[in-house]
Formats: sequence, structure tokens, C-alpha cells
Amino acid sequence: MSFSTFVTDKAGLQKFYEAIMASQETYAPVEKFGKFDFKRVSALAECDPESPIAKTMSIKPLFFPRTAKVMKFVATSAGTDVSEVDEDPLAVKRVILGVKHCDARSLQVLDKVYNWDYIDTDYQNRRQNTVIISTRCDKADTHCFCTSLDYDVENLDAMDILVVHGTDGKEYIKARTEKGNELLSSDVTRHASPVTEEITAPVLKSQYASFAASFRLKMNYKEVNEKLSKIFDTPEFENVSGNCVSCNTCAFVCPTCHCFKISDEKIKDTGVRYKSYDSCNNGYFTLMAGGHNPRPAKYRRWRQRAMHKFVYYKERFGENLCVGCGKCTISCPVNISIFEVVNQVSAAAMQE
Amino acid sequence: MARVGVFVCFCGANIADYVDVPQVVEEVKRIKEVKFATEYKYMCSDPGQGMIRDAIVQNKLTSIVVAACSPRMHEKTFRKALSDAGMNPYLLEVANIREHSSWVHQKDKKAATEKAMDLCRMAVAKSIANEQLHEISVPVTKRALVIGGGIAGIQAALDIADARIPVVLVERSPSIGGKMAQLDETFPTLDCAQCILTPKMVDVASHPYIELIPYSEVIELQGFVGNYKVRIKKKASYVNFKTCTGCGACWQKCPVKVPNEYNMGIDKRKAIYTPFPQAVPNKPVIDAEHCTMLTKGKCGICAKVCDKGSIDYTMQDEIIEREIGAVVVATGYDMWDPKPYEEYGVGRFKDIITSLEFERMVSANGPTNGVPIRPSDGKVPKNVVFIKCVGSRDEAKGIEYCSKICCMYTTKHTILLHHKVHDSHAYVFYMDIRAAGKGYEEFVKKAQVDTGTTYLRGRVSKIYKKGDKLMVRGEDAQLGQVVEVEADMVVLATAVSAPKDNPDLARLLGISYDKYGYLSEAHPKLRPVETAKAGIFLAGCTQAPKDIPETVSQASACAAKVCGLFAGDTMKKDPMVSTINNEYCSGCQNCVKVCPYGAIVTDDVPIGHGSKELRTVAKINEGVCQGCGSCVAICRSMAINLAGFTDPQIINEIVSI
Amino acid sequence: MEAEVKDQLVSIEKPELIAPPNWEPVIMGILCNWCSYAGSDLTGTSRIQYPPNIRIIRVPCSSRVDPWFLIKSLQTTADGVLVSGCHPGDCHYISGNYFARRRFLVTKKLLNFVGFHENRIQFSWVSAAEGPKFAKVVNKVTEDIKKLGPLHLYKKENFEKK
Amino acid sequence: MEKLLIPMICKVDKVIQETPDIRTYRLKFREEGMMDTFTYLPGQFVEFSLLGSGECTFCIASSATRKGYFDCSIKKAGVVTADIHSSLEEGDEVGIRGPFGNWFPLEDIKGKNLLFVGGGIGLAPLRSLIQYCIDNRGDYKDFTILYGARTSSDMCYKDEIKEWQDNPSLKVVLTIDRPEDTWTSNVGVVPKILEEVVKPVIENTKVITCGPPIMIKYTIQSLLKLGFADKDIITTLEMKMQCGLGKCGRCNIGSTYVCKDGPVFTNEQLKSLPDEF
Amino acid sequence: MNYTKQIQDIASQLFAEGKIDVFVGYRLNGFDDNQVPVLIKDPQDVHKLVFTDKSVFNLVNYLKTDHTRRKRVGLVVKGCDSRSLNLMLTENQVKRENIYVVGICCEGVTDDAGQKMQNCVDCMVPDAVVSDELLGTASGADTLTYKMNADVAALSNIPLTERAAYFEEVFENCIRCNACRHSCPLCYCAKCCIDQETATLYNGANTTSAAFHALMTWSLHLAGRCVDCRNCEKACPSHLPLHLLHKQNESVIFENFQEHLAGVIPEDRGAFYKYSLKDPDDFIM
Repeated sequence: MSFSTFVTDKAGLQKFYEAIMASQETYAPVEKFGKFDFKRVSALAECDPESPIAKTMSIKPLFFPRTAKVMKFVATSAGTDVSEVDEDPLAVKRVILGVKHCDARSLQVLDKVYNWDYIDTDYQNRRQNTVIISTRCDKADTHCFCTSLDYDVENLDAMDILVVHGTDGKEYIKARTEKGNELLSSDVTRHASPVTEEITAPVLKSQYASFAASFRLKMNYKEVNEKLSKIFDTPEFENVSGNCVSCNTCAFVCPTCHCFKISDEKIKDTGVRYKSYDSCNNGYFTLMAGGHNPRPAKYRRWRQRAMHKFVYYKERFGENLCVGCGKCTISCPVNISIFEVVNQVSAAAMQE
Repeated sequence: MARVGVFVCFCGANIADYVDVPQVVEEVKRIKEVKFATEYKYMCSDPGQGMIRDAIVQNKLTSIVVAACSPRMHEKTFRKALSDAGMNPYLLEVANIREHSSWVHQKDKKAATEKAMDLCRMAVAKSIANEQLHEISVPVTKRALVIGGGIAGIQAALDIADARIPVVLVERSPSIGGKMAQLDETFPTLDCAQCILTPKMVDVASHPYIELIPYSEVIELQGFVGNYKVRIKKKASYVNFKTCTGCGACWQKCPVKVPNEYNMGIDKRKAIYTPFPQAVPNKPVIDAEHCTMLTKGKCGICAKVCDKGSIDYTMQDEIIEREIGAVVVATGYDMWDPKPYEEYGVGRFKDIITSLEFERMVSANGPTNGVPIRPSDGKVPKNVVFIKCVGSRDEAKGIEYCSKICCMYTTKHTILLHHKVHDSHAYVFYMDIRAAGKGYEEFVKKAQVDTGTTYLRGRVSKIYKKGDKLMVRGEDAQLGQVVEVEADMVVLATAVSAPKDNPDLARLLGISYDKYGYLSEAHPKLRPVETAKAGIFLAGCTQAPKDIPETVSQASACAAKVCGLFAGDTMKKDPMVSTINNEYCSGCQNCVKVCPYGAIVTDDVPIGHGSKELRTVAKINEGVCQGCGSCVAICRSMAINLAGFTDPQIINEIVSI
Repeated sequence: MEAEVKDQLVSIEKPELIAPPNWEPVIMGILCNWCSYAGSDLTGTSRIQYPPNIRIIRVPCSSRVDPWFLIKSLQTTADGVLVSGCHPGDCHYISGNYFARRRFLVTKKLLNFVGFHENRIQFSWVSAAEGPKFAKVVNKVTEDIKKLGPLHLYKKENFEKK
Repeated sequence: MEKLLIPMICKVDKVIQETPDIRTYRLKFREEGMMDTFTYLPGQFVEFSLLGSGECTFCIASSATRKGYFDCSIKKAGVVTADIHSSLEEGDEVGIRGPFGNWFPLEDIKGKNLLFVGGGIGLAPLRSLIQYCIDNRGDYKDFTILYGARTSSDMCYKDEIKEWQDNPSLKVVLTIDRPEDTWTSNVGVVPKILEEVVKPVIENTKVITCGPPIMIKYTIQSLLKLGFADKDIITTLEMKMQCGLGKCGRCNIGSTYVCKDGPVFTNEQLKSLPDEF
Repeated sequence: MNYTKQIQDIASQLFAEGKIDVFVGYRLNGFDDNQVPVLIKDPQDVHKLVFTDKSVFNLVNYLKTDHTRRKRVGLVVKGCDSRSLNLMLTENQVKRENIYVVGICCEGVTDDAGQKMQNCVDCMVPDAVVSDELLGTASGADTLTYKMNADVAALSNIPLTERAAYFEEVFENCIRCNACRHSCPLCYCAKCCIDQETATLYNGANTTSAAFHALMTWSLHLAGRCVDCRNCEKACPSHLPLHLLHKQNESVIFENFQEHLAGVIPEDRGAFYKYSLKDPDDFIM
């Protein structure tokens, strides 16, 4: 089945966005303190769908909130009552626009872990109720390496609607899923005109070509993945993690890190159980009550992080966990690049 | 988490009238951890305490909250009840619903009840985080140090020693005895000071439990209650006390004459001397400042005449160290110098003397053989004017406080004058006569009648010389007119002042002193003997002006305190002290800086289990820690907690309402 | 979600928000054991009446008061805090209140800087003899905070998702 | 996800003080009928929450073949367990999530000789399987239980062990680390007794072991020395867990989720994991 | 400002003389002029060291890690870094004899856009206050006169409600990753009050109020100690203006207690660990 595609100009694209904001609950990158975070918006002036990738937080919190209330409880001598939290505000029908491809891809990757065995229904609800409008980047950032990984960026189907700034100066709006198609078939596209695949295909192709040519970072994913899976015990991990300050920023900004912790907080008789982000770089992450810690040293935790991104998840779920967005590198106070790390480790391991 | 029992007290009507107690009980019963809650008329009564004991056993309670009066009132009572039920007493929390609720919100029962509920909730929340605490026992060195060998020090030393506790008595001058040894007779009974004092002095010297270290000073005190270490500087006496028999040949032959301090400089002593005939120890010392042998290397007579060879000009100061468990400070007082009273002609007119100079003159062993004489011409005075409150109660020139003993000793002086110079007449200028004390008022009344002394109420404004007489002009407030008295001699009842060196001593001991220089007691009413520093006690005038009976009482009280402290081999101490979690401690030692007691030291511990590498962490000396919590609040690493007031306890209180 | 959160997490000081009817502030009072707690006991013994909004926590010394307690109180349960200790020079523990005084000033200024009205964080020196003064202090603090209204942001609605 | 993290409420039916620091809590669901839907197999675990204090992971120490309740044996180790010990008594309520994880390979061990080697609190997961096997006694051949503890007072399930000893179809060997006056049975560490007293038949035997890490380590060494194959040695692994659902990432060892793929592993499986447990 | 050559020489010499086990400096990140901290353990790698106005991160942070603890370390410090080093020394976190300090008379470092960082523009202590070797020309800057931070002054002058709204945004945008704490050289505690693991007391969840609570407590732990190196701000993924909190505390301390800037004077622990009888008392009833 083919989905519809529209073409318009810059003003038309803006009108398209505004029309969505007017008719849908919309999230878009909003600038605060020089950083863009996805927030609820009602007008284009509040946000910037073209926010620079280096300054934009991931969309993960819209599906896996930084802190989510698991439940409320009341504990009195009369008994303990556990109640579900009120309606999930993230599960309403909504549109997220200004999403980068890497972010969109991250959801595809996360779907695997949330849908194996126990199905995370909250995540599912949020996913199903969300239409993701992803704009293809025109140029790679210094730390981007999405094209080097195990997924096809050009034909990525992780978004519902794809927006491409055509090399011909026109804006192409292309539905990629049924959900996206449905949205495009409403009157939000009244300022754009339908266009056929024959016309769009070459434009998109040339846009992608120039985008793909702009990457500074390139790696041979297959090789790296293969080598890493064999070198668990390499001392190189100790070298590459030397200047890490264990600040955990990487995990918090990473679009695919999904570790969390559960904590209770109680005031008077009532309490709330929260689920919040956690990071495997924390020394206490695996610390057990008796005092045993399987990963006490920093390099072990670093190894866990790198291996989980590039080996373990792939082994388990068939996808690489890292999507190559470079957010961790940009946020790192000491500029450690995971790209460099995995390359360095696998290269060093080869020499051994 | 815990199993808490809550006991709400009616306090008769005190709480119940203003707080709906049953409602409070119902409310606390709702709290998950509360497994038992009840009310009673008087929780502190025997049946009330019995209820607590029973409930603990029946309900497997792990902590107890009593909602009643202020914990400052009955915390101890209830802790005991817990102990009796076999529970750790520190698992108790008291919710103060009387002083903090029923008594202060009497017009609004609803609000008072709600507040009482919240206070109970807070106490329950805190008690959940309560931990079992155990009284700290600190080993005790059963030896006391007494600083000062006046009557206070003597009495304290004797009382302690009589309890078979070793005492180290340090006296600065060559002999013990202090000011009392300078007195002639004592009010109100007029018994001879020497007669009652010297036997005690001899007792000190011969007591098997007293080590007398005369002619020496305390220079350093380290440690904490029960475990002090004192350093004493024993000044060189140049006389070997071990061989000296006290025969006196040396000082009789010594050619150097020095004003005699014992007699207030009225006569002279020698450069080698015993301060007074009954001195204890009755061994001479050489006054290094004046001895020509020591200053110029010429003389050496004393060494020649001493057939025991006890004189040793090469003797050096000696440092003595003793381990002690408690300190009694009894450094006495100084006579206030009346120099500021220029209008009296102090310093200009020789016949104006101080009361202690008068005391020495009338003393039988004094420089004038017990007869007062005019320093100017040696004549016996007939008209003597006594002026009271010289320096005392005078903010402008002297000191604000009343010196307490002047009224009585002036009265005594009028009697002594009357006894020694039968045809004399005494005039007393006074502000008030303060004669509170057993037999004091009667003593004053009788003296007035017996001696016919003229009492003039008012301050002296001027003294001037008229011929060889002194004209004392003052106001008779009762008549409202100026009076002038012609006097042969004027005696100033100068104020009692704190020893000049008290501030230095206080710093050395780590105790506090007031603006006058008197050492501060822990509490003006209820702990007048203790200082704020545990194990250091105050006796006599070093704390405030006192007469002899009071001084002796306080000295005995000190002895009782010391004996109490030493009653066991170890000393019990409140367990509310700071504790360090080595794992968390970063070793920054900020706590060391803020601890007012020097209770935090450092310790080296292995960096991990079984590691040989060490790192430095803080360590609390439980014996010294007083539990203020200063270190806890500044510890960023959360390594220190104050038992009884831990972070979890206080945070629990905050989030419980 | 953001919208919902916005409604609940209104800013710290919002005078335009009117306190609900019958609203009574909660004031966390942290008192040192030797002076202010004793002083508050004396207020009780003297039957001097004061508003019932204060909830008292006993600590040994004002130097035990970690600024964290004030922050935690304001974050969770209290509309205002009062810390009271011995007068300078009277500290049972010699110097505790001097250390505390410095921390209090910095804490107060910092909280004021991030948007708390300065009257929400108050300090007093109350001696064991100053029963009437304690009542006066509580009166003033209660009045001040009643004027300011409820502390919205960091009350119990902090149990919300972000 | 959040919904899966909400516990069900259980009531403490009975508390058994096994040793000074181990208590067994017998739990029943507050809502009737819940027990019927709570189906579990030996080796599985639950998330046990003391609301307001926190969640802890414990294996189920009883078998579903004993109806109406389930047991959790809890050793005082950390903050939450200390809270549980000090506060949780009969009639109190706790939150339970589960059952989670895999179970002992019940099909594999059918028709085999079974050797249970337990130490200390490690008997808890074994007890679940032992009860299950006793209740299905016909499915198994020889049945040996070796249980060791530091001292006689540190032994769990004393009454039940007595029952086992009285059961003629079971062989029970007990040992303690150091001699005690009243102790008449074996003295010595578990691996030693295993080699010297139990002397197990190797053929057609499955060994199920659980105990303190150090005991497991040496027991496995002994077993290998005796000639057991890695695949015949079955143990349960302890790892920090929080969600129990294969999501929170805490129990990852390589690509393995201990909470899903474990906690029961054969020694063969353990050998293939990165050395991070 | 370029001391690359000197630092390479010094490091080589130190290794040659066997004086150090590890040298902590900066290296180029390999593709632009931005730099990455580097821990050199092998003398062969000394050539990697650089120092320019892009040497931003405060390396004193590495003195709290296992890599350098109880080892002999060579270290490059700028003015602000040296102040934090001074505090680390005072607070007994490192032993002076174990570190060889290469001090820089700093002319200011630049941000990604090549602009001089604001804290460098306002810098009061550009020269390293502790060093074994000082590179560059001392500025002779006046370290004793306090200059109020312009941002703090500006915020202090706006109405309270606006300020409240501003900081509400700050707390709302905090994601509680605790990067600020980990990147701060003076946050060396084994367990930190804002770590989520101590959550039962300190609020582990990431609500706005929890962020308020964490940031307040954290900034008060640094009051009188913050040296304005802005490692925290550089680390913050939300770009929060964390320096405002520290600068506010610093100005209160300076104005009211007449304390010097943190870490300038050796053995000075900061305002909270001492007192004066003359401290302001008028804010207390």
C-alpha cells in the first residue's frame, strides 16, 4: 500500500506545522537555557522544529519519562492501599514534530526491549497514540554517525511522517505509516499539494546523498561489533575510561538508555512509588545489600555501557542499541566520544 | 519501620481540658507503625508507667511515644519505665503536648487537638528511626587535682582524700593556707582563723591520699573527664625539701630584706623565707628575684649555715605530669586595688590602709604584735573610720557587684579595734548593712552595742589631711547633711575581685569565665559547682565572692561531685554523642575545626576490607563529645550522625505531618 | 502532560493565588534544647497563648540545624520555618550558634534568591527565660506567613510526574 | 510498565524465626482467590515491598503444590531487610510482585537421582524444589539432601528437616562448620562432607546447589572433581534486581537478563557468561 | 595563550626523573581544536599534551578518582583550578608531596564558539595560587576586592515573583543526572546527598521539587568553597545556569563575613568552618 506524499514551500511547511498544532496536542523542541527539550506547544513561535541536533534533547522522556509515578499508596494501620496513578498524560493522542531520524530510530530500538516478554503497556499506549514527524537532517553534526550503524537511515520507517527539505528548495512531506497517512489526509495539508513517488524519489535521493556525504565519522559497524564481542577482557577499556568522571550525563541524554530504578517516597501516610532514570555508570548500580558489587571499577561499568550499546543488545534483540546521535559525546563534560571508544578498543584488541 | 506504642497523657485536666485526648489516640492509631495506643490520666504515675511496661511486653513494641509534658520534665522517668520493661530506654520519644499545645492554645480546642496530633505523629515518625543506645562508659582515673591551697582547696582536698581518693594539691605560693591564713579572727563567732585553719593544713601535709605540690602552677591540661593529663610546673625553691628540717637557720641569717607579702608589706621578710611560722610545708624557699646569690652570685650565707646542706642554688624548675580524673579549681580571690579612689587620698595619705592590712595589724602574729598603729608615725589610732563598699557596688570606679563579706568583716574589725584599743572609737560609713547568714545579724547588732561604733549611712566624698589627722567628709543620708569625721586612721573595706590570672587559667582548662574574671559555673542555680566542662568543678571565691562557711560548703560539694564521678571504675555518660561512619567519611576534617570540645581526632583506617593501605578519617572521642551536633550539620559526606538526633530522625519528623 | 504539570506546579511565590478558605499555614519550628526549647516550655508554663500553627522539632543546639532541614521542610510540609537558638554568647555548647548564624544567613539569602519570600525563613534567639518573647516570635512568624499565603510549588503536589 | 510495577497486597499469615537473623514469612493474598491465579514453579522469585521502605528480591521458599500460601525466607542483610525483621509481624501487609524468573528444569530432572546441596539461607530456593519433588516423589529416583550451616542455630527449617529425616525415601545429611557439644551429626564445610560422606553417584544424577557465593564456588569445584558434568550442576544466581521484568537493566550479565533467563542456571550456562557476577 | 611546549617538556622531565606516575593534562580531541583531558601514564605519550585557551576542564577533578588517588601526579592548573586544588589540600584529599603542580597564569579560556568564557572575563584570580612551576606572566590581579557577579546582581534586582518563575524553570529543566556533582572537583564525598541512592532521605525521584531540594543542598555544600571553574555548568546537559547559585552564596559570604575568595588562601576552609563575633545578627529576631 502506498502512502501519500505532499510538496510545499517553506511557508507551506510552517503552515502545515501550525495546522497540526491547532488541531492536535503537539510536542516540539522548545529552547530553554540554550538547550532544546521537547515540550507541549501551541504555536510555532514557541518552538523550533529545525532545532540543531547538537542542542536538542532526545524524545525519550515523552515515552519513558525521567520520573514516572508507578503508583500511590496509603499505608495506615487499617491496611495498605495501592492505587494506580491517574490517567497517563503521555498516553493521549499527540503529535511530536521536529524529531531527528536518530531519535525516531531510538524508539524502534526501544520497542524491542519493551515488547519482549512482559509487554510494557504504558510505553505501548504512548507509542500507539503518538504520530512522529521526523525531519531528515541536511547536514551531519560533528559527532553524528547514524549512517555507520546497522540501520538504513535513508529508508528509515521509524517515523510516521517524514519531512525532507528537498534539494530543489521545496519541502516534501511523506507519510510512512498508516497513522501518518491518516493525519496527512486531514486538512493539515491544505497548504501543500499531493505529489507522486516518481517526482519525490529522485529529490529525496539527492538530498540523502548530500546528507550522507557530510559525515565526518564513519565506522565499519560489522567489524566493530564482531571484534567487540570477542574482547571482553581487553585492558584497553581501562585506558579509554581513564578520563571519564562518572557523571552519568551520557545515560541521561541517551535516546536508548533505558535503565531505571524504583524508589518510594512517603509523606505522612501516603506515598508514591517512582520509577526514575538510572545509569550503569553509577558505582552503586549493581551494589547488592550484602555489599557484593559485580562491577565495582569504573572501567567495568564503562565496558558494560559500551558492550551493551554495541554487542549485548544486538545479541539479544537483533538491533544495535546505539543509534549514532552523538548526544552523549556532546553532553560529556570531558568530550569522551563513544565512537572513538569503540573504535579504539576494537582496534587495540586487533593488535593484541 | 517499627512497632510503636503511643501513650497519651491527660495530665489531669492540664492536657485533657484543652486537647481532645481520645481523638488524638484515634488519630495516632491510624498510623501504620502504631501497634498500640492508649490514654491515661497521669502517664507519669506508677499505674501509668505500668501500662507502658505491660504494653511493651504484650505488643512486641519496638519503640515508645509518650505524649505528655515537656521531655525536659519526664523523659528520664519514662526512659526508666522502658528499662524496667527490658527495653532500651532510648527507644522513647516524648511528644510535648502540654507546654507546646494544651497550655498555649487554651482558647481553641480544635486547633490544640490538631497540633497535638501532629506532634504525636512527629514523635512517632522520629521514634521509628530511633536506635538502641547504650550509656557510654569511660574509664576513670581516680585521682583529683585541686588547684589552689586556700581554705577551699584544703577542704576539697581533705574531703576527697578522706574518701580514699588520691588528690594532687597544687599551690602557687610556698605554703598552703591562702587568704584565711592572713586573717585574725573570723566572723561571726570570732574564733581565731589560725586555730581552726592550721590543723587542717597539717592534715593536708600528713594525709596519705594527698600529694601536696607547693610553689608550683598548672601549665597544661589535656584530655577529658575522667581522663585528664595535667602538667604542673614546680618552681625552683633552691631548697631540698627532703633534707631540710625547717630549722630556720637560713632565713635568720639571710641578709636580704624584702617586703613581706604575708603581712601586706608592713614588715620585711628575708630572701630565703617561709611565708609564716605555721606554713605548710614548713620549709623555706629562696626568692630568686631578690636573693643576691642567685642574681649577682654573691652571698651564699644560707648554704653555709645549713648543716643539712639543703640549699641548692642550681635547682631548676621542674615539670611534673599527673594523670587525673577531675579538677577542683579553688584559686580564691584578689583584694581590689583602691587606687581609683583618688579623692580619698589613696596612695598619698599613709594612714589610709586596706582592710587586709588592718587585719594583719590586729593579728596576734602580725607585724605590729596585734596592735593597730598608724603607718605614718607608729602611734596607736583612737578614732578610726571604716569605709565600706570601696570598689564594690560602684560602677563608675569599681565593680558592679557586692563583695558580700565586707559588711561582716568591717563589723568584726570594729570589734577587734575595740578589743585592742579600748579607748578607741570607730566610725563606719556604709551604704547598707548586708548581714544575711546564720548569726550574722545578731553579730552586727551586738557589735554595734558593744563597741558603740558610729554608723554613718552614706558615701565618703573626700578625705583630706588636717595636721596629722585625716578629715573624712561624707554624707549622712539619714540626716541628709554633710558630716566630717576627724580620724587617726582610715580603713578601706576594699572589694573582692577575681584573681588576675583567672582568664589565663580558664583558657588553659578550657572553661569559661565572666566579665569580671570569675570562673563560670554550669548553671547559676542548679549546677553552681560544676563548670560547663565535665569533670571540672569550682570551689570558693574563684567562682564569686563568698565567706568562709560558704566556701567550705562549696568545697565539700566539689568533693561530693568528685567522689560521685569516681564512684565506679567507669563513668556513665549520655549516649547522645556523634558517631562516624568510616565508609562515608571523606577525611576533610572540617568537623575537627568546628568541634568546641576538641572531641574529634583523626584515625587511620584501611581503604577497604583487608587492605593494607590506610586513609585518614575522623574519630569521635565519646568521652569528650557533649552531643551538640555542630559536626553533623557541617559534614557534607553524611558521615557523622548524632545519636538521638540523627538525620533520618529529624527528616522523619519533618515529613510526618 | 506539560500543561497538566504547569497547573499544579505553580511558581513558588504567587500572590495572585488566593489561599483556600480556612487555610492555616504549617510552620516548622526547630528549637535548640537548652535555650529556645526551654523558653517555649516556659511560654507554656506561663500560659502565654500563641497561634497553633507551629510544629516544634527539638535539636540539641542550633548548630545541629543543617540548612537541609529548612529546604526539606519547605519542599515537603511547611509553609515557613523558624529556627531558634541561644543568644550569641549563651550557647550551651560554647560556640554552636555562631557557626549556625553564618549558615542561616547564607541559606536565607539563597532561598530568597531562588524565589522564596524572606519571611518564610526566619530565625530568632530565645533564651530559656524568654517565654513571652517566644510567643511574640511565633505570633510574628505566623502573621507573616499568613500574609504570604500557602507555599504552592513544593507542597505535597511534588508527587507528580515531570 | 508502570502497571506491572504495582504490587499486590499480601497479609503475613505466620512468622517463623528460623535463626537469629533469618525469618520465614508465610504470606497469603488479601483478596481471596488471588492465590489461585498466583502460579509459580520452584526457583522463581518475587519482589517483596515494604511500602515506604523499598523493594527487595526474594525467592519463593515453598512449593505451589502446598496450597493456600507461599513462604519467603528473609535474612537480615541491608536496610530494607532490617526493616522487615524489625517491623513485620503477623497480620501486617506487604506488597508482592511476581512470580518472576525461570525455574528449575523440572522436565530435565525427571527420572533422575537428585542431589541437593544447600548452605545457610541458600536452602530456601531448594526447599521449594524439595517440597515439589516430595509431592511428586514418583517422578524421581534417589533423593539426597546435603545441608550445611555455620552453627546448628543457623540452620533454617529445623522442623521440616526433621520431617525429611523421618521420611524413609529421603537421605538427609547435615553438617556444621565447627564442632558443638550437642551436635551428633557431621562437622565440616559442605564440599568436604560432599566428597567424604555423601560420595554421590555420578551417573544419572542432577545436582542442585545454592548457598553463599564462596560455598557455591567450592561445591562446584568438588562436583567437577567428582566427575559431574557442567550441565548436570544447577544453581541459582544472586544479582541486583529491581523490576524483575527484564526492563530495568540492573541484572544484565552480558546479554543475559538474570531476572528473566535466570535466576536458575546450569554451570554450563554460567561458564558462557562474562565474569561479572 | 599556548604552553604546549613547556608542559610537554616538564612532563617529560618529571617522567625522566621518576617523580610522577601519571600526568594529567589536555590533548586535542583529534578533529577540531577542542580538547579532552588526558591521563598520561606512558612517557611515550607526552607529545599528546597541549595547553591553549581551549584547555577548559578543571583537571583537579581527576585527583578524586582511583586513577590518581595515592599516586604521584603531575597536573596542570589554571587560576581557578589551583584554588580548588588548594581546598583539596586543605581538606586533606590529596597530599602536597604527591602532586607536582604546573601552574598557569591564565589569560582566560574560550567556549565552543571561541568566545572568552564569562567567568574568565570576570576572573579575579587568573594566576595559579599553588604551583611548583608557574608558566606565563603573573597578572598581579587584585584578589581581595570582590566584584559582584553581574547575573546575580541583575536577578537580585527583579521582583521576587519573577525570580521565582525564573528558578522554577531552572528546577524544572534539571534532569537529576548529577553530572554537576560528579564533575565538580570539590564534590569528592564517597556518598553524596544528591545521589539517588541516598534517596530515602534525599528524594531520588526527578520531580521539580526534588531538583530544587538537590540543587539547594548541593550549592550550600559548596558555599564558601566554589572556585567558579564552572565544571558543573559545562557538564550540565540542560545548560542550567548553576553558577548563579554559587555566585549568590559567594557574594553573601563576601559581603557579610568579609571572607576571601575560596581557595585563595592556603589552609582556609571557607566561611562555614569558622565564625566571628561580629557576624551580622540583625536578620535574627
